[in-house]
Amino acid sequence: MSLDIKKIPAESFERVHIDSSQAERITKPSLSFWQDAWLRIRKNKGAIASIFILVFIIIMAFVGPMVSPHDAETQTITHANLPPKVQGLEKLGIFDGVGTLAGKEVDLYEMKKVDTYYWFGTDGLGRDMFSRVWEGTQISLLIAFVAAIIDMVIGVAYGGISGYYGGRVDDIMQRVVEILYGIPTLVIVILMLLVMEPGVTAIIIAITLTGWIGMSRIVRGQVLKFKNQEFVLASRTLGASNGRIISKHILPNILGVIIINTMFTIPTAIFFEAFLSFIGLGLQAPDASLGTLINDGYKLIRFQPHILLYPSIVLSLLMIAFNLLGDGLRDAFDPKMKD
Amino acid sequence: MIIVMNFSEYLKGVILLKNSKFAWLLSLLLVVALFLAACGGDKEEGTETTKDTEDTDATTEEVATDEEQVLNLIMNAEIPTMDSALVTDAVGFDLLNNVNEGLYRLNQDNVAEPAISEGEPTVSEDGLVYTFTLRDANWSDGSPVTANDFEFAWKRAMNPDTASEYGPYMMDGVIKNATAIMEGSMEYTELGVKALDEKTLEVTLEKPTPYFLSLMSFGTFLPQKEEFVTAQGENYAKNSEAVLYNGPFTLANWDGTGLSWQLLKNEEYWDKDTVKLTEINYDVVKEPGTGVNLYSEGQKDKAPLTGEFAMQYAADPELIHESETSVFYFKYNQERLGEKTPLANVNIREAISKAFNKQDLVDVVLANGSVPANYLIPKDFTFDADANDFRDVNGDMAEFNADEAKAAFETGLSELGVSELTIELLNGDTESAKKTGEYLKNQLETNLPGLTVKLKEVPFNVRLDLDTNQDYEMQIAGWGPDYQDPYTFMNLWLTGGGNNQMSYSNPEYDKLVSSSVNELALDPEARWQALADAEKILIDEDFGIGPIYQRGLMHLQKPYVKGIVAHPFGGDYSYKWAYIEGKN
Amino acid sequence: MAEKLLEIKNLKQYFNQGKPNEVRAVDDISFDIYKGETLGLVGESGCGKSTTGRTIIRLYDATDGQVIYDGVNVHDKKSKKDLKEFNRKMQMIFQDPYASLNPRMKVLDIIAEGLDIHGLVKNPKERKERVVELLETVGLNREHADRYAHEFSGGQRQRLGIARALAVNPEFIIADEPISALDVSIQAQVVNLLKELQEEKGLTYLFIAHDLSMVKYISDRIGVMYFGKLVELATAEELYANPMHPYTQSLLSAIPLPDPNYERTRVRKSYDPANHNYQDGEEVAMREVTPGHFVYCSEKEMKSLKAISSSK
Amino acid sequence: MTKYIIRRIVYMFITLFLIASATFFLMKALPGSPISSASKLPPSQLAVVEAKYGLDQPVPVQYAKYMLNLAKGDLGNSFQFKNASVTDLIMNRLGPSVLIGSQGLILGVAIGILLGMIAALRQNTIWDYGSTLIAIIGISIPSFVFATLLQYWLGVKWGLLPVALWKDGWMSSILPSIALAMGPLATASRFIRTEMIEVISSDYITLAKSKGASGFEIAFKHAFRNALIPLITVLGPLAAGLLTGSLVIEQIFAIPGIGEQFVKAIVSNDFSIIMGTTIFYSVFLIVIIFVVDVLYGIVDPRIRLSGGSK
Amino acid sequence: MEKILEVKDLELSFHTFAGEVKAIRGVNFDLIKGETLAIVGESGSGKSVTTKSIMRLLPEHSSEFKNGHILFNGKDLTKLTDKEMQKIRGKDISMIFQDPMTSLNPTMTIGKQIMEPILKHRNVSKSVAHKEAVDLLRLVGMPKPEARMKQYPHQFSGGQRQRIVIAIALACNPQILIADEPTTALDVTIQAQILELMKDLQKKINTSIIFITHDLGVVANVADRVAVMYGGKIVEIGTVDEIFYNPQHPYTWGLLSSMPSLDTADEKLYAIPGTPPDLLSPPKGDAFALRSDYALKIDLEETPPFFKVSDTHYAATWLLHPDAPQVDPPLAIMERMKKYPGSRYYEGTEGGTY
Repeated sequence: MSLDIKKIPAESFERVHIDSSQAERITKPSLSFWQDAWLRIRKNKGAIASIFILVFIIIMAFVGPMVSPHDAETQTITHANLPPKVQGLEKLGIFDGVGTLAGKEVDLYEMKKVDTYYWFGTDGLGRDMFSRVWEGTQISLLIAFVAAIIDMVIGVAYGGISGYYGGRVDDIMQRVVEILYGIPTLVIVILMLLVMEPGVTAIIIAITLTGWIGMSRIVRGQVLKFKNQEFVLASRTLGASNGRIISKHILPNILGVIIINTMFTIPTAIFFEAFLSFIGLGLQAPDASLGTLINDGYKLIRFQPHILLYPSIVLSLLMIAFNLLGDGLRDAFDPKMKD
Repeated sequence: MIIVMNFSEYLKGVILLKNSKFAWLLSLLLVVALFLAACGGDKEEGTETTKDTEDTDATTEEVATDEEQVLNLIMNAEIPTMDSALVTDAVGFDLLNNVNEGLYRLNQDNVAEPAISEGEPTVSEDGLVYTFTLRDANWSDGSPVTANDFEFAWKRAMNPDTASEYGPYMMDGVIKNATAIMEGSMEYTELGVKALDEKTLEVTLEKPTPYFLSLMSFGTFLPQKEEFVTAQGENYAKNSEAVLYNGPFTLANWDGTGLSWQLLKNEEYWDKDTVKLTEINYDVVKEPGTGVNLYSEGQKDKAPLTGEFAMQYAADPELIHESETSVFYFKYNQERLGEKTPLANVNIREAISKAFNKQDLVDVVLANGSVPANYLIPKDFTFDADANDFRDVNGDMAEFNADEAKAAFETGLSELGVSELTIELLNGDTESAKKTGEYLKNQLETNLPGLTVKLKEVPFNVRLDLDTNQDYEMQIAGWGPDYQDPYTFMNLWLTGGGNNQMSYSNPEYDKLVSSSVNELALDPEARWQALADAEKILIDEDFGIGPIYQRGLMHLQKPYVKGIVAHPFGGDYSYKWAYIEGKN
Repeated sequence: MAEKLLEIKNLKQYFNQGKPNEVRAVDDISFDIYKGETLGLVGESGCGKSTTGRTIIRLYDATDGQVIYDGVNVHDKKSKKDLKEFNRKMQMIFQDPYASLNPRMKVLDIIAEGLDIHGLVKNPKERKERVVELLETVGLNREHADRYAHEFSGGQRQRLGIARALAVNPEFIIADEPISALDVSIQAQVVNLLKELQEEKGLTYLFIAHDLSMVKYISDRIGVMYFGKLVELATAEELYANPMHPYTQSLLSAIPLPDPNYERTRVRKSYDPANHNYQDGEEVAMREVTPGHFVYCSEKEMKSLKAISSSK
Repeated sequence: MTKYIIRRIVYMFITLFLIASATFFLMKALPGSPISSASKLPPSQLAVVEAKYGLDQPVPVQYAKYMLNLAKGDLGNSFQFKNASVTDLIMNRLGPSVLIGSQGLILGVAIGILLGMIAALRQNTIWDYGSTLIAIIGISIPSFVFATLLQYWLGVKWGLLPVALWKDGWMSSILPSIALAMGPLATASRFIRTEMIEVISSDYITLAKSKGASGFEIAFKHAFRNALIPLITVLGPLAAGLLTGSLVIEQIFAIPGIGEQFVKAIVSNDFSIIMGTTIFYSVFLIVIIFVVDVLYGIVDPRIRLSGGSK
Repeated sequence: MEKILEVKDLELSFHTFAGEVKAIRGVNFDLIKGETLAIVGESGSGKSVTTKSIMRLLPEHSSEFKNGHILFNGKDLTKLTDKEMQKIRGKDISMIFQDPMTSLNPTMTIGKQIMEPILKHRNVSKSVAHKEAVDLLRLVGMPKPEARMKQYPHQFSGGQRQRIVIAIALACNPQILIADEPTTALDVTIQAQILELMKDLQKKINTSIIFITHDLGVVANVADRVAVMYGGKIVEIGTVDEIFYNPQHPYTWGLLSSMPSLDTADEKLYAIPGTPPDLLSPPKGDAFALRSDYALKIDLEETPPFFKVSDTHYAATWLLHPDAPQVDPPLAIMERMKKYPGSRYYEGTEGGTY
């Protein structure tokens, strides 16, 4: 195995003194956990696309109604039930205002002598669907975010206390959860909605009524895991107070899990609101959410599909984006994938 | 049902299986089976399924003779009860009208004509005592319908133990002693109805009642066979076997709560020769879209259309309009929980009454065949002796007029000393109610600058509750007649009336309306005018209510279905004269 | 060596007490630790050595017994201030270098935590300087302060753990298997560091480990634990040269050494507790067989042990 | 184990008691009366009707009576259906609901498992993305939209299956079952994917590979069961989710099931049915959760044999 | 001296988020029939990856063979199809893993798990396989093997589980047994038992063993030959005596001298400074140079080739180059070398110490 040794200059064999501190150097750039996670997310195409979609939808939810020449509330009754028509695209044979009427393809704009463009068409009261879809998105997002945040706060507090203090406190709190878990959420939510003054607040309260349980379970599990981690013990041996341990050590470490779980709560809340609309417990007019819009539209699926289509697309995009982003975050935060 | 049983046994098996491997295998097998079935379904559908379900709809698919007299219908709700003393809803009254028959029945022209009553009754001079002679008619068990069956049924409806809602309501102030019985000062047995013999029934009235005979076609006044009811006890009318029928059809395959049932021709019916249909199959379908799908697919012969669909079927020859006699209007509450509301101001009421486009509402928003209502007493509902519509007397009132509305509103505002106004509009929570509410809100706000309408959508029962407590400002309410007389509408706004609930009070109105059932009761023409005058006061002078629309219905109906009669009150339809013609 | 820094008296730590799954992790053990010495505690996993350490530093509340530090029982109820003071004097180094550093914190904040809690520095600048000083003490430097734990290798992390413990100037450090998760080549770094620090600062160590050769190297005295009990306690030399309890003998005979010749001849002894054949009522306790050499045994066993040792 | 089961059963009853009480008081807090034509009735008659339903008594008495009857298994009488007891109403409607519910669950879970397995075994390939897409579609299209589409295309347009109604025996249950299956399908497939990926990277799978097991054997003999066991824990929530679905699906397909009846009862303030159904659902859910937990113990040898609770 | 396995110029990389990790950077060694070859090195040195690549157990989507051959009885394992490889795994080459707590399928009885390779590779009936599995359990010293066949992994202690894993590995009398840190997770007394068991069994079935560990004590106990790995390469390979008593590579020196022996005096331990190299960007030249007290200029420039020390002993360090300066190894090493005939510090007069 020994090689035929080529001529090597003698000075090559001088001994060198290596500064041992050199060996302690870390060459990699310093990355915090969040920076690291961001790097990972950046490589996840689905998650990045989701972020763009979400940003787009959120921006549109606020800008959309302003961009449209038509107001969401204005009822132009003579313009009811128009299919979408978009400037420029009409010549391509799409978005040209042609819809089905009594089984025939008709240019409804021409028929109703409408001289304007409704990008997403109009609904049965002649309101601009474009503005309505985005305002509905606004409300859906509002409900979802507020519900998710409340779920998060209650869930984290409950799960955190239960897991952190453990012992009898945990025992009692977990028995309570066990009992709550057996409640058919939907049914109770429906009853709550019947009792409360209907509206956004009622829906949020209803959604969060038992929604926090999932979060609390996850948080409890995480807290149980972390509270006996050595770095927490180390902090305790240094005399850290419970408050310090929770805020400096436990919370930052379970934040990832909390965020991921919240990412999945948001679409669930959006969806649940849509479902409540279906059984007639949704928002009060004139408030409209994606759910109420879809509910208005699904009966017309055969004739005026646009009334269902656009809110459905936005809803589905939101669902898909939040789910993919949640997945992406889970992968990014997952310590198992660390090198 | 067989499959259900097998399946639950299978489930049990899965749970019992200790070796979970088999459970998974089984479930996989089931999935495969599902798919196979789903794929193979199309080939065998028609033939296979009829074999499977031997009892329910076998006949529909069997070799079709040209004129098979079977009708397939959709109902929008279940039958809550078949007990004529307890029934309160449209479905119940509709079915009772077809399976039972009272002294009178509405004919094809919607005129009450003698049915079980053999010809017109004899009426006493003072118009208080009616004596009916019954024709020979049988119950579905073959026993004869007797005068006692009426006496029993009516008294049973007044018996507090029965806890009937409609019995006392319909008889109160009409049948002698009903009011006293209701108040508890008299036994229900004292009710002014008496079987003089097997075939003679004597009814004593509280006071002369011009519309009494039309009442006799109403479901509450149907006969019940005492012997049968007593024998059934608790079970009476619990399912199709636990009721007796004396009408054109009998009810079958109704389990008391189910979503489907049948009407079969009643061979014991006295006029069975008129009845051509042998069978009517009902299914409860609450989703209008599903109904239309079933109709398109040919399973159903008639399907109700909601506004969304109506537009698409506007030109369809199978589309039929049925006008109804329910009228919808704004109820203006002048005193909410004891405090005056802005609506106590007549100018505000006038403004609102005139501030919305009713034509657009019925054409675009409702699009279900409703018509604008500029009145209270509906069109095509009541007629005088010469068949002139009551509607013709007053014509249209309080029509849409944005300018007048605005002017009145401004006057009203200045009278109230405010520059803008927020009014809560109580509304139902059904799809069409919501849509109507949104439209009306928009119209009122557009046409009455300074007005803000806050919508409050609640379920029907909640609305009734708020109405009873007079805890609302303005509501969209509707009323359908209980009998064929303007009085069924006009008595609603008598001072202190049970249905007033909005503190409307006008002595003149009260005088006119009560004269129609007292001093003018036996003078049809003067009575007619008095009621018309009262209507004018209510709508056009006091703007006590603001009429919106008279409801209409749209259906898709196969062209081969003929002779279904729609009624303005009581049961919605009669199938006694219906038949199939031209179905291949 | 005479000054006792820590006295452990009849310490008991039972988990799930009173339940069917009761675990007697530490079952009535007593020993002293002298100022400036290193006491090694060895035993196999689950023998209760780590629990002992954690109970001493009050991570667990003892089921029974006393831990007397500087004459004060630390398990008595004490004021927050006293507890804090105790926390400053006694510190701990943990086993898993990956789990013992908070992954969400910068090194600066990890090491400064003790400084913050005890208010030992006045301003951020002083804080930073103190941390750098500590980093240098453990062979790291300023530029490491702004990095996160996951960027460090196992040995570096363990040194960070030491720096954190040193931040509050403790007198007594419990080192809970500080090297068992490290590579051989790194173990020496950490052990050397601990030794240097002890010399420099006059620290006292309780060194918990299952690696017997390292324990022997670092410890002055060694205690051997078996199923919650301390079975033997002697100076390091004495214990290795003259193990008396059969479990200690078995343990020592099982250690493979990096010496092929020795390995070829090593004979493993096995230990079976049943061989003691203790009779009912026979009192088994820690007894001093030779001066400074304690063995958990019965009166009878002690006699024979004494006989054997005197014959040597 | 026995102790654990007894404890669980005690908790089940506590849960049930709390739910029944909560429902009762919620019902009492509801605006509106269950007596539908109440406003038309003169007060004296209203009193008569209320007396019939026991609504005239003070709330605590009503509560006590209700709970007492409940203990006897009597859920009271419906307001809407004048002569029917709630127990009968539920029993009459049980069959179709159980059939489509269990078929939906089994179908959804089975396909979900399949998709999840494919996604996990072919991670980051087109198979993975495809099955993820199906799963996400399953959770992002509301079931009533999906059901409407199914009904129109498979029923009306292609005429493959009955459009609606409960008349063609088992065939009638297919479309609603498929519509119901979408939720469980999505959940199960995503769950299994995650579990499978985790299992596949575990040491014992590497050991199995080192024994020379083929990819198929590894997937099905080793990984499958281990990935499947945790799925049992989500069966409870999944079954609960089916309840949600059934309210919608039964209405769209006009199926005489409990959900459909429940929606109607909500609309008409039928206290008795709402309460009865709520309690019935709760019992169902609690029992499912219980069975799932016990099943988990049976299927997972680690729990079964150590006999511990948690 | 029949070579059963030859690994030639093996190079392998992982693709990670951060980039390409060159885990193995040219590894050469042979395995002789019946011998035990120990591979030592710290974590990340590539020892586990080397053996996993022999078994082809590395995840296909993230690992990549860059170069080299693995010849098993003349067949190049890197070129086999998955099917062919499956036939070899468990039958000709089998493996024991580090963590007995996680390497058994928790939901399968151990009987089934032992029978699996028997049924898979040998055409025998279930009852035969069952019987053989029981025999195997008995062979690895499991009491009441019949009864325990039906039990699940969690019902066994760590040591027992490792015995089961060994039983599985031995089920088909493999020609090569790869033991990847089989005792690291075990207590010393259990470790001793397992090592004895393995040595016994090796004698019985005459299998070759590749034994991966970082514990030099264990190496001294089990190995015939030792390969020392550092930074993805083998830096020194030789018989156990050559490595322990006449080590040549500074890394080997460091390893050996950083361990206190039971009789070391109370002096300071020799510690290798710094941390192992980051194989994302492996250093130029000798990977160990940056941590070495004996680094030469050339170490930083060029990778040292293997220099022959004896027929069986090679080391990759420029120190062995004829032009290199003479250096004195650490004291502890000199102590060791004193015992070894042939080393320059040999103090004895005869060959061998006994």
